[in-house]
Amino acid sequence: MSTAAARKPMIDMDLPPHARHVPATHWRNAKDEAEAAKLGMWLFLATEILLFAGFFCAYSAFRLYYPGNWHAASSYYLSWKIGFANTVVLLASSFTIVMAIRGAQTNRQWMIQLNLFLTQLCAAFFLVVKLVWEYWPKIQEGKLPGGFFTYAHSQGPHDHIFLSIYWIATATHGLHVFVGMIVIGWAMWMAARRHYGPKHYTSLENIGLYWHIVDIIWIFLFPLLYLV
Amino acid sequence: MTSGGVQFAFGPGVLSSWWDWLWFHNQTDTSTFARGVDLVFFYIFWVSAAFFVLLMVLMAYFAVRYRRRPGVAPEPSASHNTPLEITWSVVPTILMAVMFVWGTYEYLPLKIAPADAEVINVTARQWGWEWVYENGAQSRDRERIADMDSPVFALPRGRPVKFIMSSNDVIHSMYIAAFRIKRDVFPNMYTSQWTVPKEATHRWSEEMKQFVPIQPGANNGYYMACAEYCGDQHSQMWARIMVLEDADYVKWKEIQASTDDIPLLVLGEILHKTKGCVSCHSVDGSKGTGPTWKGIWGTTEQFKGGGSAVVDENYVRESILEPAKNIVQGFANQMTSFQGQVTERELMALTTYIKSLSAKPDDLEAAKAASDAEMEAKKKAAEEATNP
Amino acid sequence: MTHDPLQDSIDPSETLSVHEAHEDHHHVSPFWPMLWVFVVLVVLTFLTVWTSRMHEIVIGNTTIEFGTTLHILVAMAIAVVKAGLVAAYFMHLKYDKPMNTVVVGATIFAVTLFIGLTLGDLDARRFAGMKDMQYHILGGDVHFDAAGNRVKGKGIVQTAKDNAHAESSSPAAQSHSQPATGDAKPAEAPGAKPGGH
Amino acid sequence: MSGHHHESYLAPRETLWKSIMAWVYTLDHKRIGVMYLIATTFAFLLAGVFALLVRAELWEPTRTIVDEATNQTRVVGQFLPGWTERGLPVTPNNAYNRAFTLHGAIMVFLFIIPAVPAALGNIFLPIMLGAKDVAFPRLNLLSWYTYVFGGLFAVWSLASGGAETGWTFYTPYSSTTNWGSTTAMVLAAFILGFSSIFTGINFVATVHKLRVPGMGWFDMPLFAWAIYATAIIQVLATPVLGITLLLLVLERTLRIGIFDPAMGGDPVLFQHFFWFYSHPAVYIMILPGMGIASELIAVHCHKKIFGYRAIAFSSIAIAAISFLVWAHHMFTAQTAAFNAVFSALTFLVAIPTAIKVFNWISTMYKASIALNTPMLYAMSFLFCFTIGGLTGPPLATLAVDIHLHDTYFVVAHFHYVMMGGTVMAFLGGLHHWWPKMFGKMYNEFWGRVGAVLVFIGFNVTFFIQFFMGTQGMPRRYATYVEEFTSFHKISTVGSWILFLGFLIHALVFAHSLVAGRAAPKNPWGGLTFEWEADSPPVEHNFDHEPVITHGPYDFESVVPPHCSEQDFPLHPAAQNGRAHGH
Repeated sequence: MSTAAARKPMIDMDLPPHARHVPATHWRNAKDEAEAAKLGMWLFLATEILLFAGFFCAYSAFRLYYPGNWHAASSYYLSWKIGFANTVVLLASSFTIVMAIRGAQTNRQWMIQLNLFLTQLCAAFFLVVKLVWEYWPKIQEGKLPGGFFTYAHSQGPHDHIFLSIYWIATATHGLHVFVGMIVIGWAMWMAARRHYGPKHYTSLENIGLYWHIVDIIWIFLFPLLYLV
Repeated sequence: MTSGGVQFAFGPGVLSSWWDWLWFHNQTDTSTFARGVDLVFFYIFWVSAAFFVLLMVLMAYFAVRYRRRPGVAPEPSASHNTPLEITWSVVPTILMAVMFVWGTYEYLPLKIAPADAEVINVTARQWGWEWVYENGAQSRDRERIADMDSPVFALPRGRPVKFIMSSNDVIHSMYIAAFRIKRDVFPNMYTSQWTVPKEATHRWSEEMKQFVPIQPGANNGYYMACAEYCGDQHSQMWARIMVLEDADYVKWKEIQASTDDIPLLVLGEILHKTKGCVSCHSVDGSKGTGPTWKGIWGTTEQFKGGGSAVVDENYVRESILEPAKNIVQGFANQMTSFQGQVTERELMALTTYIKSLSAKPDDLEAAKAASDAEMEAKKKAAEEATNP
Repeated sequence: MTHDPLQDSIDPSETLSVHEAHEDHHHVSPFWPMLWVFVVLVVLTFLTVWTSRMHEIVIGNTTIEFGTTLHILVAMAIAVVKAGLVAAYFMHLKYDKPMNTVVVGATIFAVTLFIGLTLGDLDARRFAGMKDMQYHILGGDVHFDAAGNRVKGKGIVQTAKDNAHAESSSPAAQSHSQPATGDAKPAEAPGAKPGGH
Repeated sequence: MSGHHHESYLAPRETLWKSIMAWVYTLDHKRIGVMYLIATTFAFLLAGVFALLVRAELWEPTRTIVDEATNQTRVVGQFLPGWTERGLPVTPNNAYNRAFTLHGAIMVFLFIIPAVPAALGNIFLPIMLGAKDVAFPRLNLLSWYTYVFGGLFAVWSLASGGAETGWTFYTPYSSTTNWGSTTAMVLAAFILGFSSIFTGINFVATVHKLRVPGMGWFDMPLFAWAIYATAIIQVLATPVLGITLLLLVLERTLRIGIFDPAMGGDPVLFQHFFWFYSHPAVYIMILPGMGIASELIAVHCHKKIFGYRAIAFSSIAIAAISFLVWAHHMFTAQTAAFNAVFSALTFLVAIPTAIKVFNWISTMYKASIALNTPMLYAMSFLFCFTIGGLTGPPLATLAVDIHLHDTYFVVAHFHYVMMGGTVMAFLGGLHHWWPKMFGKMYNEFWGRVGAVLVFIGFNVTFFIQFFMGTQGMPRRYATYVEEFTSFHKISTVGSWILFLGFLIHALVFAHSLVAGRAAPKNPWGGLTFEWEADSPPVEHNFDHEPVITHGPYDFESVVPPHCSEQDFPLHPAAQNGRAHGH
């Protein structure tokens, strides 16, 4: 006899969907399941951090080799205003997703949906700004990584390396933002089906965690690439 | 080739020679570092051997003594023993601390060359070595090692030499096993290592007019190899190191330095090897990384992405100085430029040599003629210089 | 094999009628603290930009020059604080099981080792002096000077001779001519063996 | 969730189609483990073939069975003809370089990293913890398909000319070479990294959250401890490999120039990136082997393991220290000060390793040792791993390593640890758990014959290579000077003995699957949970969640479950306070 089989009839179909959650059969109870899910997410975040550590390491290495060139390049090729705007937007989105979780915890469906929507909005803003005001002009002027660097007025012999790192780091980060938009979109859909509630919001929480790490990574990328 | 050690029979004879080889037979005191490094090695070796024997004897003894007997229960014994566990954690730690300190002590001098060391500039390329001595000499002596024409380099006995090394393409590593020195060679920075060879291996023999081993068979000099994987012919970057007494060493360098007395044709043949052309361009028609030189003269080469050219003086010159400019179809852009690494006369020599390999016999004649003519001109010039 | 009957019957914590099982899993994130954290984060962002754009600060009659290094230090310090806030509040580390914090700790440990030790080695190597990077693009001994103008080389043999002389003559020329990694200047060679002659 | 709970996890479904789908979509950790086992075995055979080719090539210093007409390289070229990329010829060394590269890359990324954790670990970690499955079954399946996907890239690389950069992919050679399809191989390793990460995340969460109620950390079997330590490294180190290889691919495709000196990049930076993962990776490879060794020795000596906590903690210590030593792969490339630091740190890792060995051998004291195939493997593990371990210090010692770096001494050391350690333990574990996995016994006699042959063949192949190394025979050499001929000949002969041993094992296992007699629940008298389950286990491992009544190695006080007291009597001295496995 399987515990799952025994558990089924005990579900009260009158409860909202989120209250009907039953842990997968190999879990002893919902608490373990939720904690494990979070632990797994944190481990995944650990791998994300280490992945980006590669960029930071490369950045610092070449900053070490070509300090002057590096310092000049950042202000020469990048506008801190754009970076600043994007930073604030990302921070705001982090706040809204926290509020979405709060909505789930306090079972206020409108709060979940509104905040998820706002988060999505911020993410979209971030990407649009990046593509339209940063990437596109750079592509046109040939401020491209490594071998494709064709910009006529380079201000130092190693600009192409700086741009290599800028492009790879921001592109990878942008990709993460894009993936974040997809999962948040999924969350919005689930929220619309009243899937989240005080008893069951682990997946929403994990999406939040992912979104925050994307934010944190940007918190470091912004000053390194745009400011100092 | 019998150099560097004993010839082994494949069979029982091997056993004895293993021990020679473990004990580095006659190579223990070949350089400043060899003796020290080997002492550390043997310290570690004997410590390890002792532990290994102890552990394995115990294991074998237990396996026999306590083998399973049906129906007999093992007699209980402690499942841990703190003093014992502390002992076998601390003792190895101490022994290894000694290894670390001793090993580092022997290593540090290897990084610090004496100020009066003679500098030899080493250039590694795919796939060969080029040593430039202080007087600009580059080795022209060749020896066939592992199916490859390899250079023979000379070092002075009892004097410090410092190698300042750089690479033309990828990472190599200059490794002279007998001296216990090894250092990676990078394309983007100079690295260096130094040594003092302790015993002379060759001497100048007047009767044979060449450098010969002092104890032929026993020690014909040492091997130098590339220890960092660098592509196709990585395993053929061998070189022979011979150690000479000072007088012989100076003589050797002078001989290598002057190429003027060599007719263009001969010089071209030498350069084909010393400059490393041989590693990609065969002269027997076999296909290599680059086009063979046999019969290439006067033919028309088709380039990648259209275009073609007849192989003549200009084309050869261009391919040596700007190899990447045109790539012959069916070949990759592998060659690095020799801009500034070949003199005009060397270019002429190579051109003449390639010409002499032409399919057409009259080209060969022309090449010979040109070579001799140039030699004549030199002689005349020399005579005029002596008696105006 | 023995098993207590409880294991067979349904564990009450698996059903939703019982709430105890969920309590410590549910820390509701409060509104105002979170809002304040957000505000602080924005302020800190302003601060980063502001500090990065100032060149010196005057306190009383003492003036602190803002060099590149100081800029980096300040910016990174602020960034770390911001990251800490996000992790502690937004990411709930403050309220969660300590295990998650341990994971973060281990990660930071690994990242620190990775970047720290790597840079340590590269930094030492930088002092060992890198050969001009353009050297191998154009081949031969052609290179670029500081101003970025192309300079015709003198051929490898000549370079070799110069290096050789630079060796024996001026220690000043060390950094360029003999940039073997980490070599101390031969003059003050600690524990150097006598050259064997 | 219907009626499959009481059937073996291997039991077929109603129709063939359903049975196949049941494997394709399975979330059962045992099935995923078995699929991993099959895949890694295939990878092992493939890479093994390349190893044999490499050894055969080295039979003669320069040429052997030459087919000069086709400009193929000597032996290897006979087997790998026609690998001409972009009209480049197969030069005399080139096919050899591909052979050793593919041997290394496939063995490391497709066999030895996933073999023990993802195959045996997947099957037995949850059972040993008394769990029904791993924490995230879907992630587990994803990890398997990621592995397959990565494997496809490796096959693509293989089919389109292979790679010849060496499995270490050192720049700038790897970023500029035109031979073969290096990019495909790098991508393969990149993707396989993610598969490894997923497994790691899964196992950490499993150990933390799915231990049976009442099982504390120190009631866990040592295999679980080892897998846990491994998983930590997998999570913390592998991402760096990901970014490294990603950058390398971009280097080859977009010419970003970070590692390319010609564009102002730094090749040494790549070495740091690469080894930051790849040194911990060798502990990903060996730690599970150590875990298996602990199980084998305890069970087949029927003896409480000596110094349980020491072994458990040393696993974690090794995991932690493994992040501190990577730069000892670069002693000939680095600055003196850093070499000294890393030399010291490297010695640290030897201490927990030594402790493990001492504990294992002390466990055999006053034991009741059954010299069956698994135990033979446990002993050859001890033999080879001790040699592998003891040849570490010469390589950690600066002065000596400068001489031995990148010589056959390193090759021998590496193989003594990886093959003599992990592969021996893996084979031992395979025999040990075979009855449990497939419910069939194997032929003990031929099993022992195979074990002995593998042991002899391995040592003949690799021991002689220490001598070559001390004499300065560099690694990755297709042609060598004649002094080394007899050494290489002996080594090559050893590789044939080794091959024979593996052949016998293959036959033994095949025979067992076809005609092996049904296995009892607990053939060896083990005390961990997997021996309480059926052989093979049911879909969720246990009919009823097991209850922890005794420690994993309390052989002195417990008669193993499903075993009679005649077979495993208790010593009179231990009669008081006796418990019973049932």
